[in-house]
Parts: sequence; structure tokens; C-alpha cells
Amino acid sequence: MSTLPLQPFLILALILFCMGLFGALTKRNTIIVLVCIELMLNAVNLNLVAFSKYGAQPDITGQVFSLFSITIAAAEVAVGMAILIAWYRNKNSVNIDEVDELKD
Amino acid sequence: MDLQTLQSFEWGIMTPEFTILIAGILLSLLDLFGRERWKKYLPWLAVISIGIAILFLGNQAGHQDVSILYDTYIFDPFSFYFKFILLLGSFLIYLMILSRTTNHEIEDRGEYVYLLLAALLGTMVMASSGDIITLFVGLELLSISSYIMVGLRKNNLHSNEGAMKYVINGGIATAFTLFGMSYVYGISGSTKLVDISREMSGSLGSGEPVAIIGFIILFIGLGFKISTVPFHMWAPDVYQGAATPVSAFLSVISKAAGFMIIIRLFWDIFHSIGVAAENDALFEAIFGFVATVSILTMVIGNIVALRQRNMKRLLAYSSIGHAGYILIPLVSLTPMSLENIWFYLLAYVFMTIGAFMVIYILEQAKKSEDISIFSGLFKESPLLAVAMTIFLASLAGIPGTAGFIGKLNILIGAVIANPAQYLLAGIMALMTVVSYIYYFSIFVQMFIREPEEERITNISGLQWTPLILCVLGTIGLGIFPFIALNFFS
Amino acid sequence: MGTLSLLVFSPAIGILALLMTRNSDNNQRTHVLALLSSFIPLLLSIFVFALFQGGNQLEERVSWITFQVAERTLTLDYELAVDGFSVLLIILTTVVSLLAILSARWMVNKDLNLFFIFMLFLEIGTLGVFSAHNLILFFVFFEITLIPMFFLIGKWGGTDREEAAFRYIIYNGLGSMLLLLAIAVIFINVGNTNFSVVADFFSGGEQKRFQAGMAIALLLAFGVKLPIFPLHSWMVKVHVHAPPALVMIHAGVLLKIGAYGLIKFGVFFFPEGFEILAPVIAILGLINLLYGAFLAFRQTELRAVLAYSSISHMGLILLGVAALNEAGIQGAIFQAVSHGLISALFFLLVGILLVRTQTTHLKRLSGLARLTPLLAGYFLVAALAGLGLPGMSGFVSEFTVFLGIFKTMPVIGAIGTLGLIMTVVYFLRAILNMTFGSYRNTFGNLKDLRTEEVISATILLLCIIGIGIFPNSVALTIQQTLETILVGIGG
Amino acid sequence: MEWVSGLLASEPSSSNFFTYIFISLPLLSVVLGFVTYAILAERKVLGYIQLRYGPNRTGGKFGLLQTVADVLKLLIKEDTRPKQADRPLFWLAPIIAFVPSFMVLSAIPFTESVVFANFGVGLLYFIAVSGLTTIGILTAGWASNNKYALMGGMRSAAQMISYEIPLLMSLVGVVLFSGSMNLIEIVEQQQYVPYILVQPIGFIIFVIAATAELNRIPFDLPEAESELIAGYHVEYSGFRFAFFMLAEYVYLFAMSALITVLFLGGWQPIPGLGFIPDFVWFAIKFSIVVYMFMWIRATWPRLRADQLMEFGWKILLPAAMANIFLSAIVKELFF
Amino acid sequence: MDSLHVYQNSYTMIVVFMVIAFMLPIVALTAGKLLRPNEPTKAKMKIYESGVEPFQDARVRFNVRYYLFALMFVLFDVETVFLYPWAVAYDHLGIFALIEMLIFIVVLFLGLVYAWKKGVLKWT
Repeated sequence: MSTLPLQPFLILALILFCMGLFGALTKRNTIIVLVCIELMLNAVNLNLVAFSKYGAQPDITGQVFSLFSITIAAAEVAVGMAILIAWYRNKNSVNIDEVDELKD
Repeated sequence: MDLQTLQSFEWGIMTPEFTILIAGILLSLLDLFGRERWKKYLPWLAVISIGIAILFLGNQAGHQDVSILYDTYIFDPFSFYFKFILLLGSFLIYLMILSRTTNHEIEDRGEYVYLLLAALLGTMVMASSGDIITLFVGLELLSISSYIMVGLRKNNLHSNEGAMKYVINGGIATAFTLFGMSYVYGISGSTKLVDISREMSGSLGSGEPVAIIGFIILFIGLGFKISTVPFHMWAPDVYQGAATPVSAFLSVISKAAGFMIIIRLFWDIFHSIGVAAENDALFEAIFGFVATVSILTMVIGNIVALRQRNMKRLLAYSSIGHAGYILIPLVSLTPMSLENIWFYLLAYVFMTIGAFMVIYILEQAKKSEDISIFSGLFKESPLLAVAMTIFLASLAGIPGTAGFIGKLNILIGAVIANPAQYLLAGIMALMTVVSYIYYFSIFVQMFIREPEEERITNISGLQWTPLILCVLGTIGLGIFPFIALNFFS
Repeated sequence: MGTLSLLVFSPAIGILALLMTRNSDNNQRTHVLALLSSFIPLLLSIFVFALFQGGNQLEERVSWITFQVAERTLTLDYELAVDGFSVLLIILTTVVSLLAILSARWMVNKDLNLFFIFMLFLEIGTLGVFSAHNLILFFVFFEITLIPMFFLIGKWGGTDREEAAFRYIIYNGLGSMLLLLAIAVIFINVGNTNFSVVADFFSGGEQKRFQAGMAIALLLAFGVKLPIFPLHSWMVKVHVHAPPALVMIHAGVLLKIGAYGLIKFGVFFFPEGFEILAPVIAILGLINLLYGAFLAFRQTELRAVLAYSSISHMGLILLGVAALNEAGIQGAIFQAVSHGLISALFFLLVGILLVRTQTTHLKRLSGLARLTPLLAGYFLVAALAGLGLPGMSGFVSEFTVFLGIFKTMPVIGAIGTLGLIMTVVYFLRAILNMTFGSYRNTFGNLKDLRTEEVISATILLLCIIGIGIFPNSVALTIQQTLETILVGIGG
Repeated sequence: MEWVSGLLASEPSSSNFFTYIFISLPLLSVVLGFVTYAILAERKVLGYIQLRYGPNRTGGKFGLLQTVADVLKLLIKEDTRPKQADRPLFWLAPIIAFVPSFMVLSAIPFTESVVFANFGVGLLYFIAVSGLTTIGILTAGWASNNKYALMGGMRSAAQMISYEIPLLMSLVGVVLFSGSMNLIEIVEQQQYVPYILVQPIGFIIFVIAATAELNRIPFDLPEAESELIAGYHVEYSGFRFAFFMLAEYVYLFAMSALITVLFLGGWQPIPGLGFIPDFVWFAIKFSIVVYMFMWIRATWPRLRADQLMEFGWKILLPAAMANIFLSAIVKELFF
Repeated sequence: MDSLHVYQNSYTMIVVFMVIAFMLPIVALTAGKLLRPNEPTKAKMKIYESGVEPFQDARVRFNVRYYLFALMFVLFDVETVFLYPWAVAYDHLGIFALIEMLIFIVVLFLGLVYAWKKGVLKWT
């Protein structure tokens, strides 16, 4: 059990990523969309850590990278929520299909 | 890392970044603790700091290549020239901010001023990074600052919406970028561009499909910043929602930064490899994809621009189209490509900021962004109309302007490439003609239609300054392009 | 600054002067100013003509952009020079521009100042096109003409002016972009875009496929301008809806850029490509000739008749090019110059007529000879020139063209003569109906020609007759240019 | 007890899994016993501090069976559920609140050998998992569909997240000095000097933040009975309510144990008194901490909501940052 | 191998704890269900609102402060995570890490000051 193959991790990450993408593209509730984006980012972290541990050339950089990505994801979500709150106060809704003032 | 190693680094090459960083922090402190009446001088401080940064940067001209902090920060001609564009563009945008006449709700807020600096800092970090982590951090510093800037007009529903769409699209794009980066890291086992390049030039064996997927996903994600298909839909909404200087920033600086990062990743990694290397399939798959994206971007941007009436949306779509043009040199990968992209971006700085400046003036005077603000402009203010004509002519690529030289370079680059990219060149030419239609329809408004009731009042000297600089840049680069081209080489 | 640069940019003086006098509603002063400033290029062009001695003359060169690609150095320079063909067209440009500006005073009723500025701007572009000795420079000036044309059509045109303007810009934009692509391909092959260098480079002439490809590209690019049959719809629109003063320049000079380019780059650079293409060009020319003539016959609007007649006449140029021998090319050049003069005259008259009657509809015009005998007379003379009456320039050019085409493609030549007959028919139908038709006084009192109008019309007419009687004046000028071209096609 | 730690080093197998269950059940009973008597003890301590007796009827003079009786009462009490409540969430909330409180116990080393889980990030694990309880409380507030409950839940969430940061930051000093996040190693580092002496500011901040995390007086705003009736569990009765109480006291247990481990040197004896067994040392220190919490409860008045939040952000957080600053410099200079 | 075993066993232990933690309430609540009476009446199933008939929905809009604090938490919490690896590895890093982290804390503090100045930290 000491050396796990890399593939299961990558496949899991890919599945998570696709789930996140699907959710981000189809969900109506903006908060859920943000959550889905978070899911995609976490899939990335999984990838990075898996590569860092079981990749061709194991190397700590991947874990460092994932720390950065976690932080930045947090900042992004914070900004996203702040904007959502500002929008909510003006519009009284969190449904993304009501984001429709701007269109061609 | 002990003190000695630390001191052995040549920190001097980071002076432009430090200038911007210190200015940003200083501005935020001044904004927090300063008196209310000082606050209108904040943009001046920013202008001065950018000026100083440009001087520092100029001082580095001809400096040999340096890399500090274990190759994460590199100084090379590429970073030098692109930082020049970034600083120049930001300088013009701050002049634009300074020129405001009405007291907009956000423009007196300090965030507006120093977030721009933060975003600029992000782009400069991107320009100099030699490691994908640094690259990513710079990118996100830019993105997150931009999200806030777009949404800064808190009580404006358009602004909220633009910011909302920007964040969501941006978040998805970030995820794509990171996902691609993680594969690239996985294949090469390093985040340093040098190592990645070396790994990619060798035989990847069974890792090749992963590398292809990784790079394509990475490109899709990075395409967000330069608004290429499929991440182009945010641009019109965001440009419309944001305050005009912010739109200009997104359209120029942010886009230039996006190209920078793409060039860093794709040019640095693949140029040295070329088609001759072992990884033909990798190379062809990726550049085939970029070519497809380029075509789609040109076509969609220009075609959809045809039916826009809001000026900022129109410019947004046109900027999508331009992004498609600028991708062509990347696909053709000739020795001229870098020069071509650089020149086009430089030209783009002048013409786009100029156009946004005119819109900004009119928008403040007429409280509208519809194309009809231009009607009869020639009668109201002939000089403004002439300036706009020059910018639009440049955007359309009419000879005598910088835009023409830019397009000419790209076209020649595409034809001279081996194998020649006739299809790309042809579509670019075709789309240029399409773009004539919407650019010229603004001419129709300015010169042929009669003016509406609201008249613009006189235009102040502060407003003229960026305009004149932009006109000089656009015309100057159009007639004497060799100045810039010699500067570059 | 060399003589040619001086010539090309001399209208800028007028533009600056007019910019200074903005806001004055004093049309008289504006007009005089514009007129005076358009004399400068005219005088300079006469000076250039006087200096001209055959071959490429008055060369100027300033280096512009240099590309370093691997070990090759590619250069784009600012280069001007004139040869026999271009010097003729330069004179034509300055003369027609002057006359157009002279007559615009009465034809244009709003923003006269701006109108003249654009006219002078257009003149810069046109002069540049004919003086350029470098493909890129040629293209630059070629594109520059688009902007003033767009405004002139769009702002001062008739009912459908904006649509006409957009059609103009789209068709010509497409043509010019194709041209740009072709130029880019030439450039990367040659490393330079100087006419002489390019011509030398391709004179070895082994790459048949490449030559044919370039020939097709150039034919299409210039075919839009000329225009060749399926690409002509913009041109009719422009003829009908643009202000007549502009159409004088447009039909008189700008359309000739197509012929100029086709002969000077096409045949000159890629003779073998054109040899392959010759039958196609001949057929296209024939179609133009007959189709134009036929449609001209069916039009009820005078300006449309003239538009289709232009198409028909451009067919003759194509036939001349297709002949690919001395007579053919010479005829084509003759036709370019002569048609320039004739259509300028026609549109001068149309403009005069339009000011007086507000219409050029044939059904509403008749019996002008009784009302305005001078105008009617000039119309008649112009029509005679157009249909190629001996003694006028039209005859010389048509005759030469057919001389050429009969030598190489007698069948097509024979069919082509049909076109000449039709030309006679539609011109006479239109003009005679207008001048001598049954008199219906719907216009009240129409004033006959003014002195200035008579002078303008007479100048053009004199040129037409002059060329008709002394064709050698043109033939000698283009002699040397023609010979250089003929070396390539082996005629 | 050596075999417990020996077990940890053995080959992982499914039989281990069941062994673990059997060794964790005693801990569970210890914890439940603790809770039973901690409640009693608290009431007694409060009583004596307030000069009264506290419970003294059931189970003899000291009321030893009082809590047992209370639990039995709760077990057979009718369990009402409001009609408007969100059924699944209402059911789930007490469990969500309880589970993490018990899970965190696995990371705590009670003595050198009584170690359940020994892993490098023990400290982080403790803090991360303990944060989950907030969700349970918020869920309870939301599911009840009661204004007081929701208000209590929101307040609890706001308070917990506000004090989580100083809590985390105050521990950076400890990690800095020990160079590890493994709780066992941290204890071992304190062989001579407990960290309360090295990190006094950190200790104080941690205790304050921990009190707030435990929702205990003076930070018991989420269930402030005089304002919000009973806060987030106002609609809960019977055994569901018991689980909230249980979670609260298990947390008290865990937090006290953590403080013992981090600041008081865990099972390490006071030098010279090494003959006393290590679990006794742990128990003594632990009891002191628990007593301290009760003492605080008895003596402090409750804060106002605004005071609470502003205290956390404006005083505690900067202080925690300064502490990191200071610790780093001290370490650089003296160690 | 030993450390790996400890590692794996430790996580098994966590799972065990989790299972027990879930089992306890489930068992207890099931047992309680058998023992306790269940006679719901309308009044019992009403929401308690200090003896008054409940009115309106409880789930009204909340003070925006809560969200602001939540945002602050998200940021500070994650930034704090950076401090831990630094603290653990402090001995190996040297003076550079000290300076860098001090800068980091100063920036973090600036963020706090910003929020403070902007009035985010004010509860009422």
C-alpha cells in the first residue's frame, strides 16, 4: 500500500472538475455556482498534490502551489461574495438568470 | 536562505515593481488616514509613481538578463518591453482618471486609484515571472483587483452585474488555468519555465496526451484575460458595467498582460522547440487549437460587434476581434512574431485608450453610452471628432495609423511563416473589412448625422492631455513605426 | 522633399487653409480658397509632365521599415516615381479635381468647407496612388482614398447615400484586403516592394502556378475597383447616389486605379500568369462590355445609364489587357484616360442638370434642347465621344483595343464589336430622348449654362478632342512604359 | 497501556479497526462520565461561589446522581418537533454538532502511551474539525424556523468565526517554539518549561478565544437566555437537546485537554515529582483548566453582542498578530 | 515503514471515532424513541415565540454585518494557514523567513486596518 498509482487521483480530480464545471454552467443559484467553482479549484489541488507525491518526479512544489491556489481561491470567493451581496442588495435575488440587465 | 544569499540577489531590477508596490501601499494608507480634501490628489500621486517606475525601467534598458529568487523572477528583454507597454498604458489611464469632470460616485474613492496600481503590479509580476506559481499569483492579483474595480460602483446595478459575471467567468477560467497548470506540472515535474521547456522538448512518451490536454486547458483558461472564445462573453457586459477608465484598463492593460502570460508559456516553451522537435503531435495539436481559437475569436468578435449600439459594448466586441488578430503571430511562430505582438499591443494602447477617452468625455457630458452620443460630433467639437476618427481609423487598420502597421506586420508574419498561415491571414483581412462597417458607422454618426440637443461643453486641458498623447502615439507609430521597431530590437 | 512628394501632398496646403477658415458661412470665400489650392497640384503636375521624359522618372526614396527574419532583410520603403502611364493619370487627376471643385460650388449645398477638405484629401490619396513606386505605398494611398470617399458619398450623396457609402467601403475594402494579401505574398518572396525590383524578380518567370495565382488575386482585387461583372453593384449605387462632383473624380479617376493596377502590376509583374488567364479575362471583358451595354439600354435613370456604360467601357480595358500585345495594352491605357475624361464631362453635365431640374430621370426629362440648348449640346457631344465617334478620344482607344484583340482572339473581338453597336444605341436613346424628346415644360424656366460651367465643360471637351485628333500626344508619353511592359509579355 | 501506541505502529488491517473500536469505547465512557460529573461540578462550583449549595438532593448529600437523573428524565421526555421546522435538518443538527466534538478527542495525547491518533498535523486537525460544530448550530437555528433560534444560530456562527482567527493565531507561537504540529511532540518539548511561561500572551488569548468558541459565559450570546430564551436550541427538547448539551461539555473536555497539552505540558511532571504517574499529572492539570473555565463562568457578566465582536477583531486579533511578531523575534534572539 | 503505519492507523482511528460519534446519537435517539411518549398536539407543534402566536417567517433578511464578518473570516482564516508551515519550518529557514513573514503579517494587519477604518468591524 506504500505506492498508490497516480491514475485514480487524476481520474477523481477530473471527475470533480467536470462536476464543478457542469454545476457552474447550469446552476441558477449564484452561491451554488461559486461553490462549484470552488469544487473545480479543489480538483486542481488534488491534482497538484497527487502529482507532487506520486508524479514522475516527486517534488514539494506541487504542495506549495496548492497552498497558493487555496489562498487565492479564498480571496476570489470573498470578492465574489462581496459582489454578490452588493448585487443582492440592489436586486433582491441570488438567481443567476436574473443577472440580465446587460445584454446585446 | 540566509542573509548572504538574500543580499546577493540583484534587487535593483525590481525597482519598478517596488515603486508601484510602495505607491500602492502609501496611497491606501493616505486614503485611510488622510484628510478628505487630500483625496483628490491621490491620482496625481499614482501618476507620479508610474512616471518614476517608467524612469527606473528606462534605466534598465540594455541590462543583461538576470534572474533572482531562484529563477522565479527574471529580467529579460521580453519583460522589459512588455513592462514598458503596461506602464505606458497605465500612465495614460491615470491621466484619463484625472480628467474627470463630474463627481462620479466611485471616482473619489481611493480604492479606485490604488486597486489599479495593485492590478498593474500583478501584470508586472506576470511580465517577469519565470515560474508558473509566480505567474499565477500575478495573474490573480490582477484578476481580483479587476473584479473589485468593476464592481466598485456599488449602487449601480450594471456595475454589480458586470462584476458578478466577471467573477464567475473569471473563477471558472482560473480553475481551467490551474487545471492546465497542474497537468503541465505533473508532466514536467517542475513549475519553472526553464525546466518545463526542457521537459517538453524531450520525448514525452505516454505523457504526451496529458501534455496536450494540459496545454489546451491552460490556453482556454488564459484566454479569459484576452477574451478569446470561449471565454469572451464577459467582455461586453463587464466593459459596459465598469467605469470607463476601468473598461479601458481591462481592454488594454489586462489584455496585454494576458498576452504576456500566454507568450511566456507558449512562446518560451515552444519556440525553442519548433516543429522540428520530437513532439510534433504536441506542437501541432496545441497550435492547431490556438489557430482555431484565433479564427473563432476574430469572426465572433467582429460579427457580433455589428449589431451593438452601446459604445462600450461595441468596443468590447471589437477588442475581442483584436485579440483574435494578435493570436495570429503566436500561431505563425516566426522570429518576427514577438515583435509583431509587441507592436500591435503598443498601437492598441494608444488607439483603444484614446477611443475610451473620447467616450469618457462624451459619456460625462451626455450621460449616455449609446452610439448616438456621437451624432453630429463634428459640428459640436471638430477636434474631438477628428481625434476619434484617428483612433477608429487605427482600430480599423487604415493606413497612416499605428493600427495599420500592426496589421501589416501580422499579415506579413503570417504569410512568411513556414508553413504559411494563409487561412488566418485571409480571415483577418476579411474581418478587417467587416470591422469597417461598425467603425464607419460611428463615422456616420459623427460626420453625417445632425447633433442632438445636449451639447458638450468645453473640454478641459486635462482632458486634452491623454487625447493628444494618444493621437500622437497613433499617428506617430503609423508614420514612423521604425521608432518603435528599432526600440524593440 | 522631392518634386513628387511635393505634388502628392500639395493639396494639404488647401486643407490647412480651409481648416483655418472654419465656421465661415461665406461659401464664396471657401470656394475661391479651394479653387486656388487645387491649382497648386495642377501646376505641379504640369511641371512634372514637363519634366517627364519616359521611363521611371523623378524617383524618390526614404527608407521606412526593415524586418530582420533569420538571415533575410526585408525592407519597406517610401518610394515615389512616375512613368508614362501614371503621369497621364496624374494630369487627369489634377484636372478633373480642379473642375470638380470648380463645379461643386453650385452642386453642393451644405458644409461646403468640409466637402472641399475631403475632396482635397481624396486628391492626395489619388495622386499618391499614381505616384507610388512601391506596392505598399500604393496600397497605403489606395486605402486612404476610402475614407474621404466614404464621407463624400455618405454626407453629400442622394437618397440612398449611406447605403451607397457602406457598399463602397465593403466592396473596396474586400478588394484592397485581397490586394494587401497579394502584396504581402509578393513582399515575402521578393523582400522588397519596389516596382522595378519586383518586376525584375519575377522576370525569370518559371513558377507558372505562383504567377497564375497572383494574377487571379490581382484580377479580383482590381476587378472590384474596375469593376468586373459580378462585383459591380456598389459602383452603380455610387454613381447614382453620390454627388455628381464626386462622381466626376470617381468615375474619371478612381475607377482607373483598377486599370492602372491591372496593367502596371498584373501584366507587368506576372506576364505569364496573365497569359494563362488571358482567355478568362477576355471573356470577362466581353461580358462586361455586353452586359453593361445591355443594362445601360434598359435604365431609366441617366446616372444609371452612365454607370452601366462605365462598366461596358471597362470591359474594353479588360479586352485590351487580355490581348496582351502592344495594341491591346496601348488601347487599354488610352481607354483609361479617355474614359476618364468623358465620364468626368458627363458627370459635370449631370451635376449641372441636377442642380436645375432636381432629377436625372429620363422619363421626366425631355426636350432640353429647347430650354437649355447649350447644356443639351454638350450632352450630345459627350454622348458622341462616349460612343466613340472618330476624331474623339473614344474612337482612338476603342479602335486600338480592337486592333489588339483581333490579333490574338478574333472571335471575341468579333463579338465585342456587337457591344460597340449597342453603345451607340443606348447612348443615343438616352441622350436624344433627353434633348430632343417631346417638349413638356415641367420645370418652368431653366437657366442655361453659366460661363464657369461652359469653361469647365470646354476644357474637358478640348482634351477629348485633342487626344482624338493627336493620339500621339498620349502614345509618345506612354511609349517607353509600354515597351517595358511588352518586354515581359514578349510582344 | 503501552500496547495502544504499539498498535499504532502495527500493520494496518481490518482487525485493527475493530480493536480500535474497543479501545475507543472506554474513552467514550470516560467522556460521558466526565460530562455527567462536569455538569454537576459546575453547578456545585457555581453554588459555592455564589454562597449556596447547588444540587444536593438526588444521590446523597452532594447530589451525586443529579445529572444521571436529569439524563434519564430527558430520555423519556416527549420530543416535540415544530410543524414548520425543516424536518431532515432538524433531525441532523444535533448529530452534526456532536460528531466533531467527539472526533477531535482522537488527536489528544493523554499520556505518553494513551495516544489514539498520532499524526503530524494533530493541532490543525483539532482546530479544523472543531470548526464544523458551527455548522451544526447554524443548522439547528435554521431548521427550527424560529426567530430566536435563527438569531442564536447566526450569532453563534458570527462569534465562532470571529474568535477562530485569534484562536488559530495564538497557537502559531506554540508551533513556532516547538517546531511541530504533532501534539505529542509539543508535549515532549515542554519537558522542562511549559509553554505557558514562554507564551503567556498566547495562552491568555487562547483561553479567551476558547471560552468564546465554547459559547460559555461571558461569551454565551448564542444561547443568552435573557435575550434569546435559549438561542439555537430553543425548539429542541428531550434527547436532542441533550446532545447539544453533550457536545458543549465534550468540547469543554477537549478544549481543556488541548490547553493542558499545549500550554501546561500535558503529562509532563513538575521536575522532581516524576514519581507520580503521568496520567495523574494530566488529570491534575486538566482539572485546573476545567475549574478555571467554571470560575470564569461564575465571575464574569455576559458581553453585549457588539462588544463581543469588536473585542474579537479589534483587540484579540491584533494582539494575536503582535504575539506572533514578538514570538518570532524572541525566538530569533534568544533561541 | 513504521511511520507510514502510524500514519495510516491514525487515520483509521479518526474513522473509528467518527463512526462511534455517529452511532451514539443514533442509538440514543432510537432508544429514546422507544421509551418516550409521543402525543403531538397542535400547540406542541407550534413554534415558541415567548407565548405569542408566531407571526411572519423566521427566515427574514439578516443584518449584512454577518456577511461582512463571514468574508473577513474567509480571508483571515486562509491567510493564517500560511503561518503554520512557516512556524513549523522556522528553524530551517533563517532570517529571510522572519523578514518575509513579518511583511506578511504587516500586510495582513493592513488589511485589518482597512476593514477597521471602513467601519466593517463595527457591529451596530
